[in-house]
Amino acid sequence: MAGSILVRASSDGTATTVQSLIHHPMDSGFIKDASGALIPAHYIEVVQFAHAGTVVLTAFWGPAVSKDPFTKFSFQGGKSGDALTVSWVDNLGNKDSLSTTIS
Amino acid sequence: MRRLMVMTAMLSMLGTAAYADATKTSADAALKAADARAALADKAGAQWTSTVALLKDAHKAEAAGDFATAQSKAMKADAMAKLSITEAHEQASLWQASVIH
Amino acid sequence: MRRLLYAALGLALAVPAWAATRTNPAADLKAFQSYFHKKFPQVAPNDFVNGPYAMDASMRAQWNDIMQFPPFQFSIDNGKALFNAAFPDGHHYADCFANKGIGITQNYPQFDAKTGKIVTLELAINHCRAEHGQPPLDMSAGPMADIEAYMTSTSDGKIINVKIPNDPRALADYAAGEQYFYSRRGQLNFSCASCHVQGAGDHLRSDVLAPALGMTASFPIYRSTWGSTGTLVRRFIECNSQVRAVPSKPDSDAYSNLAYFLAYMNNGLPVAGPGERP
Amino acid sequence: MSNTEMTAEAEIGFVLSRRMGLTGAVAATLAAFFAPGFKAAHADGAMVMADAAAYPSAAFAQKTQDAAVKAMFNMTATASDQITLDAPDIAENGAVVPVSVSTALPGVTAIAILALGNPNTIAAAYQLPAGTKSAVSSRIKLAKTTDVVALVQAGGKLYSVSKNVKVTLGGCGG
Repeated sequence: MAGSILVRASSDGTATTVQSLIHHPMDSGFIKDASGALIPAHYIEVVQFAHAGTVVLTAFWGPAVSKDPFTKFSFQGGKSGDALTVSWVDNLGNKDSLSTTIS
Repeated sequence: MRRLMVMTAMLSMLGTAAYADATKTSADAALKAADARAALADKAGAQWTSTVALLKDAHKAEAAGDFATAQSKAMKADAMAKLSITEAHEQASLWQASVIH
Repeated sequence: MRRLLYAALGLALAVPAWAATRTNPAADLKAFQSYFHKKFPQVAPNDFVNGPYAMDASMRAQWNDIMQFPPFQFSIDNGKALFNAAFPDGHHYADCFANKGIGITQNYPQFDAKTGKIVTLELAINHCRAEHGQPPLDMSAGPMADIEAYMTSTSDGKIINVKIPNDPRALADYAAGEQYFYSRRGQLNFSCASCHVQGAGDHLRSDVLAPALGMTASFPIYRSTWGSTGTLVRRFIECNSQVRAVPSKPDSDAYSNLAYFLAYMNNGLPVAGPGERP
Repeated sequence: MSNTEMTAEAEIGFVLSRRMGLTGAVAATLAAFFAPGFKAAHADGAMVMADAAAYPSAAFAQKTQDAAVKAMFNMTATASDQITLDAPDIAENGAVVPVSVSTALPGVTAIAILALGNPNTIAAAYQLPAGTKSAVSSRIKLAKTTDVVALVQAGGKLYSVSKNVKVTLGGCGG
């Protein structure tokens, strides 16, 4: 699942705004495929955003979060060039993480 | 055009008609006619998905030995294919009426 | 010799019997655009490329939210990687296109004077693949939509400029597209125009029917009902199915001609793709 | 509610306020000690990894608002006008409904989004460490027209606000 995370983090000097999009089907387990068989539930359970090693947001998701989930939040501090890490793990144990720098 | 819509509506009701006295021979004949008409509709680029679905059902019923259903669905498919061809023929000139001028 | 023949045919076109009665793209374009401008006086002309979002404030607000980080971004990124990857023979997609494929989608579809056929961007991409020994891509979604998303992103904002050369075959292709657009089909007896001209702006359940003007400017689109990015061909196939007509083949002349007609009707509008739709 | 009254369900689901900050700290420590590869890759410090063990699965399995709130927070919510729940009146598509929750309440530690008409009530829950602004935007699925509820845990108390979102089937809007 490499390359599943897109993230933009920008600092205005005092606070950092983070927007992220994660490529994931987020199958609810209630939808049938073309042949009528239920598509098994497959969704991200935990997402963590960390600024320079400190967690700034932990998200717990159920299957009701939309496909290719979007998240936006902001935190105090963070300056241009700081590291921002996003990592997720889904209900099947798949995981991915991405480290980027704040712009 | 309105005539076409009315006919389509009537057709939906016709679909429930049962052919209790259908035999393999009569069902086969109905299927053959419907297949041929559907091929014509295909050729005219005028096929309806509903015709295709009905034909598929008809063939399935035929294979299962349910000749009454096979015949009824084949006849409906045949009528729909006919309508779709009529639609295409009508539209060959009628389309110009809705062009923005 | 051929030139002479074309000149002769061109002359024939000038004869009112055929040309003036119907096929007059420039006049069609004017009538088409002014119809929508009159029907939706509140919509700024360039806003038509935003389809239903130009018609409904609440939808627009939700769209603005979504566009902060558009769901087609993955397609663009993937498409860029695909576009820049070399074929086994060392060539690239860029070698097949004017300006290396950057900022050119506003000029598609194009009329190919060699074959007399319309080449949509999807067909051009597959032609390029064939030239370099690669099998064609599915024209409706997946890698094709991704490559197109990337190419279109480099053309965002450029003014659509689809040309109909003075060639009877080009005019015939255009006319065939026009006929397809206005012809009713399927068990529901709907034409493209039923929904997107006469019905444009109306609600179908909660959805607002997009006006035909500007429609192709935002393709490829990420439709949340699809959950992925798809091409114009994918939408054609979907529309046909919705009126219960068996769709044409993705690479058919019918669809290329339809795309040609529709894109020509958008001349003068900016490219606004890739786009996002409900 | 006293500790002895805490149900097994609540313990499995865990109380967000108690675990606040702990998850990240534990994960960071683990990453630092057991995954030197990550550390090497990120000179600024340990890479924090999402921790599946922290997932409140019992809370997410609940089918009613009361049970879900109890499993997730082990407390009851009171309505508050201090929370802004930004969701459309009519969702253009039930599969993608933008929802934003923000509040001026001080000491916010968690925000949760509930969709009462969905098969499982909780859609998403967020832990907010100190320093993170009390505003989160997400996109959720709604199975049908329903009340969407935003919960905010602040200063050890739980507050809620709800909004009805209409959902109609999508069709031919492209």
